[in-house]
Amino acid sequence: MNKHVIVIGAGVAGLEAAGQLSRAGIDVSLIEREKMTGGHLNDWFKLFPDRRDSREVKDYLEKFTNNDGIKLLAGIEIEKIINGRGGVKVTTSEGKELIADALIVATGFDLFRSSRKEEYGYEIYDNVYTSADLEKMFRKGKISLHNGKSPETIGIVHCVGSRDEKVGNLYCSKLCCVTAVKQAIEIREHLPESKVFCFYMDMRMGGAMYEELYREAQEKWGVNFIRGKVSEAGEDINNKVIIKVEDTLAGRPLKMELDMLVLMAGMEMSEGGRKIAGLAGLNAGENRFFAVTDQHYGSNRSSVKGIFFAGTCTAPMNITETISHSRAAATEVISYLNNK
Amino acid sequence: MKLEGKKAIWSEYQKEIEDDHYFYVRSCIRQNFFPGSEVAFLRIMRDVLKKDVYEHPCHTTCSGIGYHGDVVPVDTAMTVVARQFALMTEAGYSNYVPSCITSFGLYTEILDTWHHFPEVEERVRKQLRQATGREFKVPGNLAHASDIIYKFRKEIAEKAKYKLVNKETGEPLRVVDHIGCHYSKMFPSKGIGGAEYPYVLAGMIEEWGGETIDYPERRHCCGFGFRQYLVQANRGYSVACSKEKFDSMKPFKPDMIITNCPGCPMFLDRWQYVINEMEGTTYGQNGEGIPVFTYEEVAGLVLGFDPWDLGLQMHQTDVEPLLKKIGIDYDPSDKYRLDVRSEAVSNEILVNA
Amino acid sequence: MDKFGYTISKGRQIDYDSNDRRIAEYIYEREPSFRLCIECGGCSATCTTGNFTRFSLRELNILIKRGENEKVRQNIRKCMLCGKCILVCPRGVNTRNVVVLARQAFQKSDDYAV
Amino acid sequence: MQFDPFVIPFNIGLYFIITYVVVRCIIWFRDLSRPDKLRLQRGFFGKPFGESLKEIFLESLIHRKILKSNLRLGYMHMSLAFGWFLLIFFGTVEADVFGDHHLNAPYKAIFFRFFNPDHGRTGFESAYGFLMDLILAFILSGLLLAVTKRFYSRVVGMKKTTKLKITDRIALTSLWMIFPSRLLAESFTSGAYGNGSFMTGSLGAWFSTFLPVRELAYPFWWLYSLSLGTFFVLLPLTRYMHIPTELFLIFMRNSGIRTGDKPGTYSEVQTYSCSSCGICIDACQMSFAAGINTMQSAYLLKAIRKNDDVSHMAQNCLMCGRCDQKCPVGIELSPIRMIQRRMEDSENDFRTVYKGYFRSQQRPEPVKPVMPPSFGFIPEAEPKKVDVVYFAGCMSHLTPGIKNSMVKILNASGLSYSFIDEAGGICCGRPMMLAGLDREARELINLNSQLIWKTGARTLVTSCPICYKVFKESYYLDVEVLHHSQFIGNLIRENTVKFNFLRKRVVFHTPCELGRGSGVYDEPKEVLSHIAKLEKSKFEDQNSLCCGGSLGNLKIDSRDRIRIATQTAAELTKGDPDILATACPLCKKTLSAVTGTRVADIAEIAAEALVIPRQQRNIAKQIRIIKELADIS
Repeated sequence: MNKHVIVIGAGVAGLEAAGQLSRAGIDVSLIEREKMTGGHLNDWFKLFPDRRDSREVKDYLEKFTNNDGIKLLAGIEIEKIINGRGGVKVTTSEGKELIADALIVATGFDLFRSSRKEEYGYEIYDNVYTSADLEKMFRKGKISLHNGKSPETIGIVHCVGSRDEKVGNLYCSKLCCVTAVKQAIEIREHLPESKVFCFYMDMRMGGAMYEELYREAQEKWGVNFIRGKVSEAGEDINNKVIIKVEDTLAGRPLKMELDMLVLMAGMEMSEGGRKIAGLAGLNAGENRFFAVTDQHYGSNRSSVKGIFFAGTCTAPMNITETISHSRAAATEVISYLNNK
Repeated sequence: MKLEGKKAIWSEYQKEIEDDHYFYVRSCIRQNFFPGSEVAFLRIMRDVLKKDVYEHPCHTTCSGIGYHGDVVPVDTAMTVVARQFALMTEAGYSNYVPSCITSFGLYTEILDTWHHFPEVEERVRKQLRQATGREFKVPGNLAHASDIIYKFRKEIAEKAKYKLVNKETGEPLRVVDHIGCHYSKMFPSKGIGGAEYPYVLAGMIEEWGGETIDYPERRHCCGFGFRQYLVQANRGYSVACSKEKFDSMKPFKPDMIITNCPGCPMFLDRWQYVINEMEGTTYGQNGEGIPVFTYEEVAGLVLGFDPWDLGLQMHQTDVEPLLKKIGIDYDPSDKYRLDVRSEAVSNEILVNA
Repeated sequence: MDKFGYTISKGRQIDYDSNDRRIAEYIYEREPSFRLCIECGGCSATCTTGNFTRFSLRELNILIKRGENEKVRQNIRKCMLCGKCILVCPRGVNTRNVVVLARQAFQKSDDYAV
Repeated sequence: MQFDPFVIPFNIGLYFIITYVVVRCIIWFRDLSRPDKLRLQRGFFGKPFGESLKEIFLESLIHRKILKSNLRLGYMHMSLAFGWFLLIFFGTVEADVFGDHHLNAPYKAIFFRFFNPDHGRTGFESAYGFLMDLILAFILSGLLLAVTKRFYSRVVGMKKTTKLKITDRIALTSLWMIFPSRLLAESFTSGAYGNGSFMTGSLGAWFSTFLPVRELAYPFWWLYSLSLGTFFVLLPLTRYMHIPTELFLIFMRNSGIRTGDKPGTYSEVQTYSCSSCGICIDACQMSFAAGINTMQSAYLLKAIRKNDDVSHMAQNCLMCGRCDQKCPVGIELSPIRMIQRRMEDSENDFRTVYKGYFRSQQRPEPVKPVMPPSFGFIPEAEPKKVDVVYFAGCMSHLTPGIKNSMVKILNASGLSYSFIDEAGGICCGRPMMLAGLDREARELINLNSQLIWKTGARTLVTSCPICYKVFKESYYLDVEVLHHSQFIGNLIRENTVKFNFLRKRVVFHTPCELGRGSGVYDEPKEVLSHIAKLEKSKFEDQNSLCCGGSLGNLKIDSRDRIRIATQTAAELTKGDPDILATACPLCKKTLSAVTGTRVADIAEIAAEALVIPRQQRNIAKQIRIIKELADIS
């Protein structure tokens, strides 16, 4: 009889892990709470640093999961997880019971809820948006303000919900800097007359081709970078966003009027992940993401036998890293099943 | 502006306020700056709302003004506060209501400190015992006087004679609500509506028919800043702060400013005069200033108290334009009359502290 | 004003919207590498002039960009144009030309006539 | 036949241009400074006159220098210039000898065949006719090259060809038409009369077989005259003004007049003497290494003639001096560029064709407002008294290897010296100068001069050729200024310090400011051949390349710099040497970033080869103590 593995979450990590396992001849049940697979890929238009359409990556991932070896259960919640001798027993919201030899948790991340940074006035001021809102505008092909007009000055705030003790997130989400740079370039492409300002604490451009993108943003697109954390935003009589920031490099506070403020929301442990943690008795680490058994060689392993992790449910990662991590998860599961 | 967003935040920041039996503590400076306000509070509470408010004749300053002016060490401040609590305990009350925002901030800070560091509370108890022989209980409920008025804003609205509405046009008055810095900036969870979008005054304005203005420098300090004002060499910063706020609110054409802090109405009111003298700038309409009120004064006006009983003649920026806008019936000739109509001072014996 | 014994203090805040950024635009147009500065401070550390005074090209760079021109105008002529900064710049900013252009811009602009 | 209306255009053109040139020369002469006037007078009536004539013959006619550097291009220039000269010379002789009169008007010589159609049938006459045909053929061959060059530069071995403006285009077309129209006019005439020599004759005979040559001849004589007339009249508007101006230039130069640092007659004459041959463009590394073809000297001079805004162009140059070396007319290109840098931005006042006949006179330097000193913040220093001052220079502080090596060598020399900018000094002033900011440069020069003067030193050694050049040229110091390569050379020659011979193959890169800039070519190479195995490269001495790091260029971006540096390093390391040696901190820094070969300064190599004179140093110390004691007593 074929081995059976349950993968929870059908985002980038879940799809890749499921695809890899299926190719190894293992039956997979892929459970997704949303109706659609692809996770956050569905909300993003173009991906950094090469600016390809997110659909291409989604198509690639789905190409390998669209087969008989993988049973997709979409729009389904998990109610119970029991880890026993015979394997892992998962009860779904439909009352169905699935028994598997191993479980991969690929519950991904949630974007930081930007309204929690009350001082930026997201969902209060008309022209404050998040990176995800902007992606929707890119997909539509039109960047517009609350009143339908095109913005001329756009400010991008880095580290919203990341590296911020005040919201309880001490970690760096890693992707917001490069997302900011990518979006700044896209804004300039859409609106050649616009001026874009990135307000950053540090430019963390550590990935492949990130620094080059940063340089391009400065050189080719004239994006302005101001080092300082925006402390507050207000709205003036013309619905413009007035921000206050310290230009730390000039050593002076700075006030600026913007048509649009875009918040680079960070990554947080997903709500779904927290639920699974409770059901399966998995531990959370310092940043509330799942705790792995070892940062160096155990980044796919949980403290519970037979349960493995894939992707951003363990830490912020970009798509490349997520896919690598998911492949590693599949490898871990295969070797676990072989030695069982 | 999206009101739903604010409502979501307001719903997150609510606090428990007891509905009777308050131990009221006055502010040091308000009695000089706006002496009518605290009297008005007592009148509203006792006569209009029929609540039990107790005032102890022996209470002192909380020493917050010295603490924030860097002249009173924290241990001294805590001991003074402990004595106030002792007076409350002795009087048999547990709902502590300070009139001053800085006091409220200091009490909150001290209670929070004691909560996290019980050994500090023990030390203060010992110090108070050594100094005065008194014992105290920590207040069961701490609410600022504006919290109380907020709590009863609907009752006041029901009994109101006037609304914050322009009588001529029928439009709601455009009101700037200015919250004292020490109200919730230090402990957002202890203020109604939190620190970024406090609701305590906005709630009153809304209930009494006005419309609040959200202008960019809403969060900015009024300019008091303690040392900024107290040291003359720094006083220019104090005016500059107020000016920044006025410049920012001016395009919204506010009809009035409401505050809940002792210093703020003082500086927002007086500095308008100073700025006008220095630069010739005015911020209201028709070359007038923007009248500045305490929330008690506004509550009093709404309830139909005589403006001069509320002490509005003590304001530097004239309040008459606003009285006319609302359509309040008043006698201009009464403005500077000399007989004092306020209640007789209670005859309780001053106990040796 | 004598009457009060104090005046309204001037804010330290950079008012980006009302500042004059023409000097910056003048330089951007003629020396695009000016945009590439990441404010690392390498230039200021190696600066021959910086050895004698608080002159900092990094600081002047940012002040020009923010339109805080007065301090730049007062200090830009302290540069000796020795070119060490070009050699240490990790971003390839043509720093000497930035200085020369800034000098030129101030000289040409009536508002900043030396 | 004595006259025909078709000669009128030619006559107008000729007399116009003669008058124009004479008037212009007079004005130029008048504008010369008094000493230069005297120089020119002395030169004209003295010994240099012969020199000038010789140079005019060799350079303006034969174009010897162009021939040397590029045979085909030289031939093109020579055939046109020398050929035309011969044609005029022998034409005049022909008209004089065979014409009706002696001493004819010029048109008689030019249109000789028209006025003497029957000439040239017999012996001597036909031989002379053969000579004239030969000369014409010579010119036409050159013309063919020129026309081809316009469309395909490679033919004459040039990579770039200068860009033309509209008046240049008309003038060029009229120039091109002169000789073909003469050929056709003469051929048709010869065809009609059945005479003519090998070319005109046979061509005429052939044409006459199918064309009405007698009727056709006359319009072509008109065309010939018109082409000449047009060319002469447009001459002042075009680069061909260089033909008469160059003669004047040669006289001026041979009289000892130099460019100086302010605009004046000499720089103006030079500006007009450029023939836009494009050799400077070929020599320019900005062109062949970085692909920038907008700012080379030929373009700069043209822009100056057109009164265009040249500030950007003037500053976008490495100031390596390669073009100065190569210019066949000997124009002092770098000094002219420096003059432009010193000038304030000139407004771009667009010149009409009419205005073009007047001089594009460069405005005198505007009076700069009195400014406070820029460098008042520099504190006064009190250096100790020494014999030798070592000034490493700003750049050497970024190449500690060089200054450490020099300290080692100076210590070994036993001389009393002071490392004057050990803790960082003041810039020498040359970078300021290169940016055209002479007043500020002078301030720095004064500050440094005071410092050096206070040391009482007799010798100033510097590690940086940029500093060396300015110390040598613009400091009024009573000290011997040495570049460290010269200083090390002296130590070797005097045998003060001993060096080992390193078994390493070394190629030397001559820094621009040291070589072409200051004329120091041999000393560094002597030092290197003393301590290592010095190998030759393709780019030696005057022909050496720029490293690309030059402070001379204010405008070049870092990527283009890297392109130039990469090519330079690649050329020099073709022989795979062990060390790419140079004598400049800036060259070292620039080149070492782009090559895998070890790049070392001559001082570093010398320090490596240094034999530490243990005993000698002790003696030197003792001698010094004895000297000091003697001084005290």
